[in-house]
Amino acid sequence: MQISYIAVIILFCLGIYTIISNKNIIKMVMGFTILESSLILLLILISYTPGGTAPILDRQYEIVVDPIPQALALTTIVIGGSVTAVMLAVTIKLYKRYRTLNVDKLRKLRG
Amino acid sequence: MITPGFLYFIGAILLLFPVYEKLKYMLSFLVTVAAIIITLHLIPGYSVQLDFLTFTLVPFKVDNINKLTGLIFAVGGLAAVIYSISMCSLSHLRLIFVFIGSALTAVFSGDLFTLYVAWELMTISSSFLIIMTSDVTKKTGYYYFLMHVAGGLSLLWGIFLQYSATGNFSLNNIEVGIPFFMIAIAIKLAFVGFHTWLPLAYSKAPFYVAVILSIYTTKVGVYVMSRLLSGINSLAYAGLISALFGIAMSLKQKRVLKLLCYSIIIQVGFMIIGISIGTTEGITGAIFHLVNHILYKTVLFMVVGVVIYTTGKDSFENLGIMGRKLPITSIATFVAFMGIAGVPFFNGYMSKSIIKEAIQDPILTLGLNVMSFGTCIIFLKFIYYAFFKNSDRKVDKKPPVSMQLGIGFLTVLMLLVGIHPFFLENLTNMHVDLHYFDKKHLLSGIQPFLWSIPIFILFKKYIVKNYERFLYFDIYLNMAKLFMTTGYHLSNYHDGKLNKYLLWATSTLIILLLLFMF
Amino acid sequence: MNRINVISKKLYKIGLVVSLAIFLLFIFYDIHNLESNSKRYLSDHYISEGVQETGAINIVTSVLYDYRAFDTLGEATVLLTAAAILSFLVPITKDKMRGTPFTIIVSQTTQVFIPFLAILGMYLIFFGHLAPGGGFVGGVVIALIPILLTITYRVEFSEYKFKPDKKKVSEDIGAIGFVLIGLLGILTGSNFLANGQANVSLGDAGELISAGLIPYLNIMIGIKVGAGLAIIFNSLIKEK
Amino acid sequence: MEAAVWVIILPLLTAFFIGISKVYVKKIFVPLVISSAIIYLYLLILVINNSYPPNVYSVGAWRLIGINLMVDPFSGLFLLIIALLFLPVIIFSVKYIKSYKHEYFIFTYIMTAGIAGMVLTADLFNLYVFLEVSSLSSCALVALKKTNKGLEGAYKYLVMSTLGSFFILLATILTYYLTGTLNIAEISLEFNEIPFKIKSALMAFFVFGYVLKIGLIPLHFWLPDTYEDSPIPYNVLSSGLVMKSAVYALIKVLYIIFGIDFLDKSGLLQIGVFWGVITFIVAHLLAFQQSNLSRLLAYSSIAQIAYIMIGLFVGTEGGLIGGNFHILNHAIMKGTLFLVTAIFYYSLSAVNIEDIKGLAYKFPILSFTFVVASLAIVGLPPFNGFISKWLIVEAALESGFVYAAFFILVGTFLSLTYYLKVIITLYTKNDKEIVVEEPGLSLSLPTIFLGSLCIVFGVVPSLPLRLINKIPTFLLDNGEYIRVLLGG
Repeated sequence: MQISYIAVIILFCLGIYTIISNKNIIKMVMGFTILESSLILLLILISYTPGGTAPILDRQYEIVVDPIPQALALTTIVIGGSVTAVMLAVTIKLYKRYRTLNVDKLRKLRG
Repeated sequence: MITPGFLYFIGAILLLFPVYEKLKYMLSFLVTVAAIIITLHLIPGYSVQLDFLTFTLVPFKVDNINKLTGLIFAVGGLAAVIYSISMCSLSHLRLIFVFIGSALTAVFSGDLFTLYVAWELMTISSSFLIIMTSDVTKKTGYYYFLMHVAGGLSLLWGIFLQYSATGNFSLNNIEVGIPFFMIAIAIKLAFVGFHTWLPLAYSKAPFYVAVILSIYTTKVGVYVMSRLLSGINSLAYAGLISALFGIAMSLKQKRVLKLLCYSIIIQVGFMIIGISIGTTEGITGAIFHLVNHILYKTVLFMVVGVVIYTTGKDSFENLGIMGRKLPITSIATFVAFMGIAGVPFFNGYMSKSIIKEAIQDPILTLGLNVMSFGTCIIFLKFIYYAFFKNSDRKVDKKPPVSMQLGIGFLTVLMLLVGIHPFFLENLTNMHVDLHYFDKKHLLSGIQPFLWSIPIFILFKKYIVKNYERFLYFDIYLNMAKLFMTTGYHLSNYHDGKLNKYLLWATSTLIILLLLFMF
Repeated sequence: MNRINVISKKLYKIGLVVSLAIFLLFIFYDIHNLESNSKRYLSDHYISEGVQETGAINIVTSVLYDYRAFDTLGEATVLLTAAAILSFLVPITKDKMRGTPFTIIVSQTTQVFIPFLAILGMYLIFFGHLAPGGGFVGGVVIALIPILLTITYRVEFSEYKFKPDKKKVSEDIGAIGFVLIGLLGILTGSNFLANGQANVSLGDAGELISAGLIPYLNIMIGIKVGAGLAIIFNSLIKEK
Repeated sequence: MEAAVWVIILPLLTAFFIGISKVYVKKIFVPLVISSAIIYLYLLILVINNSYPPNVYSVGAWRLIGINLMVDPFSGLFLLIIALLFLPVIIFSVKYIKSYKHEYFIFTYIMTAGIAGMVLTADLFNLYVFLEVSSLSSCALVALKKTNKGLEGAYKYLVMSTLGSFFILLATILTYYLTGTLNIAEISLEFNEIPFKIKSALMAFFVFGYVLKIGLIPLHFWLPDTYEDSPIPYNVLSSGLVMKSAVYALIKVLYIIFGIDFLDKSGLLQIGVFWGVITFIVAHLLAFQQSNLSRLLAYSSIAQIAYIMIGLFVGTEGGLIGGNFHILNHAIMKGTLFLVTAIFYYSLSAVNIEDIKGLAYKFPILSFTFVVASLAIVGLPPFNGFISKWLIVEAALESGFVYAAFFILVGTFLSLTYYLKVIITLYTKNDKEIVVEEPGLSLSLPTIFLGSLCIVFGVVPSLPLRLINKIPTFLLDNGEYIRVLLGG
């Protein structure tokens, strides 16, 4: 097992921990970004073949890395970026209304 | 072939169109009379089959017992609709039609599925009748609806058990889930312990609603019991206990409607005993008693309705308006009283004799006599206030003709059944080998009545007395409180903290992983 | 008491995360031990046949815009949604961005930079099927132009140069164009988003005008992403 | 079968064109929206009619190496729900939505496209992409009113759905790593050789991710929050489609990829049924405590979804039929209830249960519709909810989940307690003079249409069951599905 997969696990768990333990909204958004990057890292890792070149076939190569996860990674980046942007926008709005970034203070909805 | 229940549903739909006042009268009259005529001409043995989902249902099946029950329901429908038509609005009339229609459907249903649907339709329509009639009945309607739906769900669960065990919806041969059928029927019958809805609903609801409810609700329970649970002998003692409880409670009531409510519980006790004996005679007696009970109890409710209509309240003192000013009402009261007391040549006598004849157990015979005796005492109180106690109440307004028509119609029927008991037997080909007017039966029939008069006079001051309510305990309310507090605590856990929620989510994830991987 | 509560809560959280990590480690270890290298026939097919089938040398592009172009439509929609959310969440009042005074070096360099950015973006978009790059990357580079303008000359100037409405419309046009190009496939009797299958001439692999519809799809995505990111950035910055 | 792909791209195109019309041609807005919805209805009917036998549409004509769309009866059912809900909601919203009208319609159309995509696609990653499309746009709709509560709800929704999406994505990536393909049928074939443990772990991730979007206890908390202060017509689509589409995705993934045998062996069926029972009991208890009408309906939605999950996790043919029928019925019933609530909100901004006191005398027909729908959702005959609950209970009994069957009846009783509370408030006379803005026909007609369906499907359940009866063959036996998808 490659050591880099452990990096994925560490990043993933770090992201989860950031999300569940931080009360600051911005930090929570950061947690999501970390989570997303761990998944992108995973995508790139699983596409990797030892000694492979990038899948741009201007001439014949022996070993080429798997192009599908790379395409998926691109999609994931865009989706993750969009979600992060929306989250930040809502955060800004929330900060304007509630004047706090503490997520536990957002308690208008309960019961 | 159009069924009587379906006819009532059609009537309810036709009443949707905003009609003139006259058209409303005509339509109701046509529907109710047509229902009687159709029911009269039903041939026992006729049935309709219907494919629904994967089941083959028998939504309509005629035999002797349900023909008689259906007939008395249809007659009661005619009387009750005529009685109440001048008072109730169009939407209430529609609900009444749905209610009567579903009761008739329940009676003629040939399988458990149809029975359940009709049963719940009765619950829905009657509850909305209670809820919508006035503003003081909202809580009552809530209580009533919940009780009846609990009963209905119990029936449903019984049906499910029965269906998964036997694979059909047949009304006969109930094998599994008998306790659940019992609970369902007990709630409908207002059996002691499950009776809490009955006095509440009938006394709070407007009197014309009470009249209609009293005709059908408990009686459908009796009919269904005769179908599903006949011949369970131990239930006879339960019926006895229920009836004795009814006597004790009704003696303490301050309001006439409540007295009538508890007296329903007593009369239902007679029917339970008859059904539990399980012999043909017992069941026939119970059904005949159902018919008679509908006749006289409806008249009594109608009479109290007249009292409420004219004086505005149903206290015992207000009964004093009866007498020469309200001739039809007074005669009807008297006939109904004689009927309920089981005096020979009045209608209650006939069915009580059949039940008595069918009983073998001496304890039950004694109990039956005590019940008749108690009934007499209770209604002597009624009669005492109505005719013997001096009263200064004035009649402000006369009851409308339609109300009197309804009362008169049923009174005539009562007299007919009382004088000629074979009338009912001939009508339905259910022959009981009994000579009603021989000495033995006459004696045993009149005894409780005769005993009750001196006892009433002796103990008058105890009986005619305003008792304070000393016991009020409702287990269902306590259960509701438990439900409420649990919900309250649960909703307090949802305090809007996202961190807490996220913790729940992560814990769930770990639990899931643990569950699946090990 | 309160302190213990806090600590135990924290420990519980750490415990949760650590157990999740252990599970993941376990799963990854198991997966890695499987013989999974033989399961690459789909990508092998793309690698061996992709150039002939799509005409694009860059296989990632051919996956994105041909084999799995439907995904790209979806993600373009996500981006459009995000841009739309941001543009309606901003207030109507235009607050001044807290101006960071930059020296002349910055503003002059920006002016020099912008043409190069434009060229780079164009290149990335147009050569998306030949070299690393493509609509998304090129779009991001193009979006840098208004972003740079915003940072250097404040949001008013940027929005004066690139009107928000225009940006929104061009984003929509990009998306519509993508769908319309996809519909060409249906018009020619094949399926939605068909390229080589719809008898579009694929040209010689390696030429600029090759790979059938992929360059046009790249352009559309480029327009869309550029406009969308510009909207997103400006919306976030406009908030007080 | 061109119509299948049009089902996805028509709403997308409409959304893009609305974006343009907002800037340049404002006049064509209403005709554009309505005509597009009508054409969409036609397309949906076309696709639903062709859903049996199932057929495959290959995007880009790539067959197995590209993305495929597959129309089978299961997805046909969801398209039927879209067909029933979409046009009424659009007609309703044209008058109802007053601020941010264009955005509302853009997001609604994109959301519908996302749901249609989720329902039709046969590709695991494509499923994720469309899931994101629908959840992001529905998040936008939650925040549409820009009130404090709306924004807070949107934030919570966003956090939760993103967390769920990441787990789904993780599972998708690992699936690709294990099998080298993303086509559902091929994955299913490859999965036969994967060890039990890995499959269970993947299943746990899928289940967690999708259940976060479905909202079973204790992952339900975001759901009432999103309902409380969002545009109410959106709630109709949310409870009817967004939650249901997650149910669809979960069931499809579990039944097609993992297969019923594995589900049985891994114990998911037992866990699912138990989870459902817990969920609806707690949700009913919570719903009784609510004073906000939308929130009450949201908790009721959670409970109804739990019934659906029980039906679907029972794992027999009857259970699948009952659960799927309940999906359809719940969409209709909850849609009716929300639309009536929306009319109350429109007419006199009634939010709490107290506010609707006495409205039955102002809106007799609408209140009657409300009563019908709530009795249907409680599960009383002769309405549609009763039939589907009957089927679910019957299936649960058949396969030995006696406790689940019993508790469903208990749950029926519990749900009556709070619906009756609302109904009684509706019918209590109110002395206050209330100023009422009359809802026009365009508001009340869609409501009455959906309400009448409650009765129609209750009396003639064979209408939708003709479609639903064909569903179990493709879910219980994934071989059939795989055969069709692989074109064998």
